[in-house]
Amino acid sequence: MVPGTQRGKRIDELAESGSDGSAGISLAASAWRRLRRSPTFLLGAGIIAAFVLLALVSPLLAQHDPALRLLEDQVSRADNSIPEPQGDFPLGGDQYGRPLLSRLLLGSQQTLLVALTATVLGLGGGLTLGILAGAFGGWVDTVVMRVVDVLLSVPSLLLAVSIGALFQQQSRFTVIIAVATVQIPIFGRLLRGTMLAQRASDHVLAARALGVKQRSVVFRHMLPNALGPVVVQATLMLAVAIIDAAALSFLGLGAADTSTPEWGQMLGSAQNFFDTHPHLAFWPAGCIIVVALGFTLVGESLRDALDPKKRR
Amino acid sequence: MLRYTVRRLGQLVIVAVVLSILLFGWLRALPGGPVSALLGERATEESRAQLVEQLGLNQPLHVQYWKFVQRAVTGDFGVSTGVQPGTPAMEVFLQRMPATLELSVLALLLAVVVGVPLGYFAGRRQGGWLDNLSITWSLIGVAVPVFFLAFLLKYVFAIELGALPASGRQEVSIDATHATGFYVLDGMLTGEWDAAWNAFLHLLLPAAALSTIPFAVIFRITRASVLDVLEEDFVRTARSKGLGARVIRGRHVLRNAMLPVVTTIGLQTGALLSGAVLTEQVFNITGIGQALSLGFQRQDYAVLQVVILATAMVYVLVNLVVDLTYAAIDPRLRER
Amino acid sequence: MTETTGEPNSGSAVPDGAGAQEPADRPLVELRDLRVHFPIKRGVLLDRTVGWVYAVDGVSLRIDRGSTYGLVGESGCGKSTLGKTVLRLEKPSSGSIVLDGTDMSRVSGEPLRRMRRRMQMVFQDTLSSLDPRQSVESLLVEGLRAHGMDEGRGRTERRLRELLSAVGLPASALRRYPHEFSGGQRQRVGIARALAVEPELVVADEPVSALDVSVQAQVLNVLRDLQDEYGLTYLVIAHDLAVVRHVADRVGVMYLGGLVEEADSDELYERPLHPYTRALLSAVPVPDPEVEDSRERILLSGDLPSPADPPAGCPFQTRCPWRQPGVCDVERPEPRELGEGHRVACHYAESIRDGALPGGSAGTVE
Amino acid sequence: VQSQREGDGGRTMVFGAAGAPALFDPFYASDGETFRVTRQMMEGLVGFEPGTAEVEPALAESWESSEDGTEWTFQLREGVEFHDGTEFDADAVCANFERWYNQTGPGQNAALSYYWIETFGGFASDDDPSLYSSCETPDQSTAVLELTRPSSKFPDALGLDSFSIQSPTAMEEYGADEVTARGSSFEYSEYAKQHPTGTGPFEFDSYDESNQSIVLRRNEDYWGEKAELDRLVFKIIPDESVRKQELLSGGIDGYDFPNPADISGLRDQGFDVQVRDPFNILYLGISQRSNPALRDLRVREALARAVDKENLVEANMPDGAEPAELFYPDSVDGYPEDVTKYPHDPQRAKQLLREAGHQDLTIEFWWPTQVTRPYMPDPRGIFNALSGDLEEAGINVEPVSKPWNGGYISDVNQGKAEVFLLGWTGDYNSPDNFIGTFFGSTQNQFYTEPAPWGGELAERLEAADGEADPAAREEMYTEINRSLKSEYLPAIPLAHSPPAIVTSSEVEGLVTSPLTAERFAPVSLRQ
Amino acid sequence: MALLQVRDLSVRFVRKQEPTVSAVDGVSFDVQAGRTVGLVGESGCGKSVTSLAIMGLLPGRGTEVSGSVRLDGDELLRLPRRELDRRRGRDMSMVFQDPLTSLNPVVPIGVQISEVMERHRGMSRRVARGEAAKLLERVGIPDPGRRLKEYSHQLSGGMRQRALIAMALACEPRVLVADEPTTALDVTIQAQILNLLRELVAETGTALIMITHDLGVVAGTCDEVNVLYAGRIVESAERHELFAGPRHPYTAGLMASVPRLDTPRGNRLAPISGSVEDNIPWEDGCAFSPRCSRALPRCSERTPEIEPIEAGRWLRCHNPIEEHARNTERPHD
Ligand SMILES: Nc1ncnc2c1ncn2[C@@H]1O[C@H](COP(=O)(O)OP(=O)(O)OP(=O)(O)O)[C@@H](O)[C@H]1O
Ligand SMILES: Nc1ncnc2c1ncn2[C@@H]1O[C@H](COP(=O)(O)OP(=O)(O)OP(=O)(O)O)[C@@H](O)[C@H]1O
Ligand SMILES: [Mg+2]
Ligand SMILES: [Mg+2]
Ligand code: NI
Repeated sequence: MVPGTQRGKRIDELAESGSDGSAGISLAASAWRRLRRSPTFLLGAGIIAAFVLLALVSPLLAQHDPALRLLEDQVSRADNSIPEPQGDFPLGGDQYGRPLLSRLLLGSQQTLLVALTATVLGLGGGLTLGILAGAFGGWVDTVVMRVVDVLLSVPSLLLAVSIGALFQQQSRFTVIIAVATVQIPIFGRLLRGTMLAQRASDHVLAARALGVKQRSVVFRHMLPNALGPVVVQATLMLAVAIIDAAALSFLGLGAADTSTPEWGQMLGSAQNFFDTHPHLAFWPAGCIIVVALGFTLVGESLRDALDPKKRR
Repeated sequence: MLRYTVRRLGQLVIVAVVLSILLFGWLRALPGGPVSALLGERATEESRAQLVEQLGLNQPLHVQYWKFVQRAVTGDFGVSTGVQPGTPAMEVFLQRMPATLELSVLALLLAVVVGVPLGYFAGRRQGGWLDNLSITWSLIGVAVPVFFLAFLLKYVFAIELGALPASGRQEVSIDATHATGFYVLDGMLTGEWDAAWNAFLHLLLPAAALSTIPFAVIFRITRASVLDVLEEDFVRTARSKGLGARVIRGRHVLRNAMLPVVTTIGLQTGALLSGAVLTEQVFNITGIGQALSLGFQRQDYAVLQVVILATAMVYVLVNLVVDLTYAAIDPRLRER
Repeated sequence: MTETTGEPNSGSAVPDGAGAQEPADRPLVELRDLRVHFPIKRGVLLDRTVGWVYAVDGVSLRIDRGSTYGLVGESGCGKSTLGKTVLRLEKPSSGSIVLDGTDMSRVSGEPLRRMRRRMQMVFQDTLSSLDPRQSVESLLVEGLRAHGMDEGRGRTERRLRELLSAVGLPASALRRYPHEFSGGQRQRVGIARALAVEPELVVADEPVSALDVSVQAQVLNVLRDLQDEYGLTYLVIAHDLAVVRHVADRVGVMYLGGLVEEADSDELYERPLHPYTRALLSAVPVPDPEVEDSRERILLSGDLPSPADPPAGCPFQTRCPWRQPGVCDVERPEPRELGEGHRVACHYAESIRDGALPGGSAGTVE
Repeated sequence: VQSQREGDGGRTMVFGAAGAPALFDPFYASDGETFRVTRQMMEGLVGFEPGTAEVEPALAESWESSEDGTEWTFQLREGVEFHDGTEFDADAVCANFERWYNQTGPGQNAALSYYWIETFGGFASDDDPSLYSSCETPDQSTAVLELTRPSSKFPDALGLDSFSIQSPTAMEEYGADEVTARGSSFEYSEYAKQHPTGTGPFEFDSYDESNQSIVLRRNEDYWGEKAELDRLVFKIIPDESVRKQELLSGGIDGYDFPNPADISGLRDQGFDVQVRDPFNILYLGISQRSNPALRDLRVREALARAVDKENLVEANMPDGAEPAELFYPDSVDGYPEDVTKYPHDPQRAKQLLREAGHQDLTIEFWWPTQVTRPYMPDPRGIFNALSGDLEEAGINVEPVSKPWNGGYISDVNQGKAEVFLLGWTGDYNSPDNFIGTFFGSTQNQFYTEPAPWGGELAERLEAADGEADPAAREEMYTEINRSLKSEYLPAIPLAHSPPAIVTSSEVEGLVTSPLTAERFAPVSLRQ
Repeated sequence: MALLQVRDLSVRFVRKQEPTVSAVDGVSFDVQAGRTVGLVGESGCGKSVTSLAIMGLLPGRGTEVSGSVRLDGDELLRLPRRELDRRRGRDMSMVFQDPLTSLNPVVPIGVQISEVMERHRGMSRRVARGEAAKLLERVGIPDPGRRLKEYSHQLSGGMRQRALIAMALACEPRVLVADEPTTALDVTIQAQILNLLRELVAETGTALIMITHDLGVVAGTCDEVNVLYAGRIVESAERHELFAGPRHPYTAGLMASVPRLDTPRGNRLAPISGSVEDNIPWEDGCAFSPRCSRALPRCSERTPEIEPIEAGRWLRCHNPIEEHARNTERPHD
């Protein structure tokens, strides 16, 4: 028997057979395989896709300029009347006589914008902190983590409100910054944890042993592998961002200029009409809930899918 | 353990100091300022300048900070200008803390009492109808803005059905004695049972609204952790010993599954306090959440300072307690 | 061989690599009184060091060019730490690591990075030591690139194929990811990665303990073939004495951060002198009922003491059947040379060898 | 829950207040929430006739002024006692005046003694001239007030809540003047916090800060018609919609300033919504400070023509609101009907702009957030409507919004806002209280300093205020009003919106006041 | 009749959206009281699943167990849950591979030991505690009084494994299943534990099922050995017989793969080629055939059956190693 040749042949065959995907399936691929079949994920992804699509095409769908008080003549403070649904305006108007449906449709854009920008900013800040702390350790880590501790010791909404209050002028930008600031320590903490875990891992040690440059070790080996939980968190954070933005609006810290509609802001300004014209609140609230649910569903199913314990 | 506690308390001090500096700087950076709050729309340049002078707001920042620190260590954070004008801010905090505590504790209790057992049974029967139902419920719970839910609850239960009071902490005309500031407790201590009951009824709706997110989180953590623990080798060991279901559930599964839940409960105090800002506004509960939102609206520096600082301290302390509890349950952490 | 322990660890004693042209007898690696202590940190506000883990505590050894040095010992005795320190992945607390005339303990930063080309590591955990997000190709190329050995597409390509065939993997493996391989194949990838930069020294930390016996044998064969082919020098760390014996020319036995016995492979297995080595050898199960039924076992009582709180005197005294009060618990025995290249750190090695010391049978069964 | 209250006879009324009173000493206060409470416990020398802004006798049964208007003699009501049993007499009256005049330190601050400073000017110990000269007591039922010059404010200003007469003994005992600056605010005296003592139909019972409720009880020894209610409770509910829901669910019996949007709904549900006579003004302020284009009268007229007041009132103002032509309602003296009017006309506005050479005028339009005011129930809505109007007339609007207390008020008051939304609620029936406040100084929100007419306007206002003869004074104000519309146009009056008050149908006898100065003494609860 | 009879035991894992795994496939063996039966094989060959199936510890959902496991004639597989619980821990118990994870980290060792006796022997807590101390002493843990109050993380690896054994022995079970009881331990500790198990079997007459992948351990502890490959027993023999002359190429390959202390150094090892992953399903022929150096064409066409070849010896191979060829199959070159 000549084991060598036999072995070589076998491994060759194995290598070929492995490429058809049956031999081994990567974390991402197996996650994807499970995701594709998970009803939670499909539902969530469907919602998000519809939402994003809506945001993209809403300018085409909306028949009216959301800033125009087209139905103003039907608004009366004196007898608290708000335009009823009518011909061109399937949902009627809001308390200023602006077309509700168009506002809802175009509101998706701003809502998406706020949530996305805030999360991206939060993620960016958190990434920076996390990389600083996780990759370099030592006193950088200590300082960064103390700051993060302090930020985390202020309840999130408080922090957001505090940041929001700092701005001279209220705008969507204020909301975005406020919401993003809340996310920074969360992402920072999370990433630091995963980065530290990566730092101690064998493959990073191997890269170091190989003489790979520090920067490359951090950005090519540690970061990509540490990002999994962060991506999950980011998805969940999109939901949180939408809800937080709504809460800020509710507290009067939302965007002041309402010519470009946003759901949280619509909901916030509808609170006075809750018992007389509940539909003003229900429409944006419903949209927020559904979209937040979408992001939550996707985030949760991603988390499940990426959980190595559940991986096969 | 002691050493660990001391260490954590040390961290508390750091948080306090850093936060006080941040807060001080931040409050000074806010637009407007106490002068506007005091003078209102009738202010003139002149009266404004006079007030700034009188309140020492024209002194250099570090002088102001030093004065602030000197007074702060004695518990003097100045006088409220907007929330309860004229009342020392510390007093405002102390008077309002019980309301928030009462509310948060009840909310947390609701969340735990419902969330943990539900989480356990859902985890036990993964994929069953109870599991699916409660997961759906918890997912939706997280997606609903707290204030919207609060409105909804109030609208349905207080206004439409009239079953529960719409707002406040207690019927004002009840004329109850308020010894501790915890109204339910007060009523029970003094034997004014109707007052206690009334206060309790007032708490129900806001607590229900406030508990949704903690419930959802606690439920999910419990469920996930039960699922994890059920897979653990020691549960298999317990089964191999032929132990009864009760012992396995209590001693082996739940005790271990509770560990992450305990931590979560600590972290949820943050969510509770955030939620309280919204819920208290909707239900007009005179707690620190309301003090905060009013403080922001009315630029009440003093109250904001105390409340944020104290809230952060409470939060850190609660988490310290939680961690100690964790260590009490988990012997692996006791030696730290 | 000279005793190196007593020597002051002055770097100047070591000639610079530039001057001396590889004297034939110069070992590739020489460790002198190497110590690696990890601080135990604790503190109220800022972390203070409240104690030390003496992971490696005064190890001196040399590894000849082209040979295989095997390191065995119980879990936690500091084998991995030693291995990593040799590669300067851990910073030594004191002592020197001389790689081919360069004192590695003083090199750091960019020069150290460049030195890494000459020394590589193969890990135990085959999956976690390969970045799951990189294809085999990029894993291999990375090392080449880090050391400027990436000379154009064609040549790199050829080099990679060569590497893969050397470790017994098909060229098609290049585009696959670590999880798509079996454990043994992954270990081959790990070996290929280490070899990519043409190192002189390869430290293999438990390279086969995670593998099934049949695969373990395949990998051991690969390691050996490569050594023959490239003249590699190995430091193989393992807890399986049979594996070490199979691959190593020289074997060191570690206990609690220190080297208790060191000898050429055959010598050590035939004439173990340290009580710990004896116990260890007698505990290894042999797949032969006849041997198993008849062999004499030295059963130790107790466990390895904590490296954060090693006993005064001989580290092995807490479990040693031959322990002599008044000596073993007072003085720490230094390694002594008993026979050619056979060093033992035991006060009573001779007496034990000759059976002159009673007590050894206390824990012996059958 | 309702039954709890019925248990003690239905004689407790709970009224929803929007904010906590700063203190219970009205002298140091200038906010409606404080006055709402103190008004029930204290009275001034003069009062206002229920339902109007007309002065009527209160603690003074009658009064007369000297020819030159500097000496005012008050005939005091007899047999009146403060809640602490102290006799009300001329000494008590003068003790109050002396207290006010002799404020020191923080007490001289406008944040505390706003109405004194507005009405009387300076104090004994500062350099500012004071209207007050002395207070004499020829006998115990006569108090003589000497002024340094005549003022149009008299005697109406004495009806201000700040000038309520309080018990000298109680003020002495509880150190009423001990106000100290502490941190970023003031700490008030024991008196102001716990022992307010007046002569009114209700007396102070308690303030439960943790439950945010203030309890007053009936003064059994009141000199006049005694209060119907046993107790009057003010429950502080900062959130407007919460007040409404609380009323709907029966937790309170009434509250002030319902959201205009709610009024019809509340009426439909059987609540009693009373709309007061308007006594306020909402205007579109214009600052002469930064944007030079706004110094051109044609531009200001263009703004006036661009604005559609009728539509604004219809869509954004509550029931009973009306477009405004002048800076105060017609119930105040010196209101000419025949002023220059600028009806809504965008085309004319455009033309005016063209004439002025400002075809593409861009203005910063400031509006406040986090606030509602009786004259401005929905700032955002008003802003939206107005900016739409301005855009329609070809004016580019750059919106600037700031939180009311978070920079809006302070910036506007410094004249920084080019065009802004603001308004005023009158304190008493005097033109001076409106236009005197607005244009009496050249360096305020309108910043009329650089305008050629700014100083002139201020002088004319001062002269009118100093005119002792009421008829001549009225004529002077009439003329000023005409000029304000035709020559100056320093701002654009928008609307008078009457604040409403809502009560449950059980509440009877509440007479509303245009000054929002309701007294609850005659109020009763139907069983 | 044997104390424990395993007949035609099969375990299949049926998972939604994933191919069904036939983890154990028709495994049969007997265990006599006082004897030790070994199950050996490479990772994933079904050793643990077999042992869990015997103990009734496999997850309920998605698992199909068939065949029969009789303890004293009682069919365990069809025992109601309650009845099974009464027997587990009393008549049969198990020692697991990883002593750290197999002990509850938050419950003191003492409680974990005494709860078995409270349950099955109806002892009061106090009595059980005393018994637990005796048990600890018996498995060689010094100072049992103190150890009882400690938690698993406070014990060393060897002590944990002893504690687990003490727990398994608490009710003097008649069958003890040990699933790789020493794999996580150092050799010196492993020797102690194996010694302990040997003593126990000798003293109490317990039947021991020893699961391991280490041929050395088998050689030192078992009386009979079953070699598993891909869920089926491929060779079964008395220990001396097996080691003296493996008949199945897989068994022989395993033996040739192991570097040994007692053979001359420097030889090349002769491993089995490939790895477990290249099994083919048994239905398609011999699962081992792709790796087998003796494979014949029919090996991949017809599934070999397990057949007795001599007394106490079973084999599943189309082309077994001739008896006389034993020694020539030893590693060469
Ligand atoms: N980074 C570190 N910080 C602190 N202590 C460490 C560190 N690395 C290792 N140690 C400690 O040093 C000692 C030696 O560890 P090492 O990993 O070298 O042992 P080992 O012989 O490789 O053991 P094993 O066989 O289990 O791999 C152990 O007690 C370990 O806990
Ligand atoms: N719960 C399960 N669900 C699905 N497949 C399983 C499950 N448990 C085990 N298996 C599969 O059954 C086969 C046999 O597993 P088993 O754990 O018995 O192997 P083993 O011989 O004990 O291996 P090791 O030596 O690694 O412990 C493996 O292919 C495994 O993947
Ligand atoms: Mg190691
Ligand atoms: Mg197993
Ligand atoms: Ni060999």
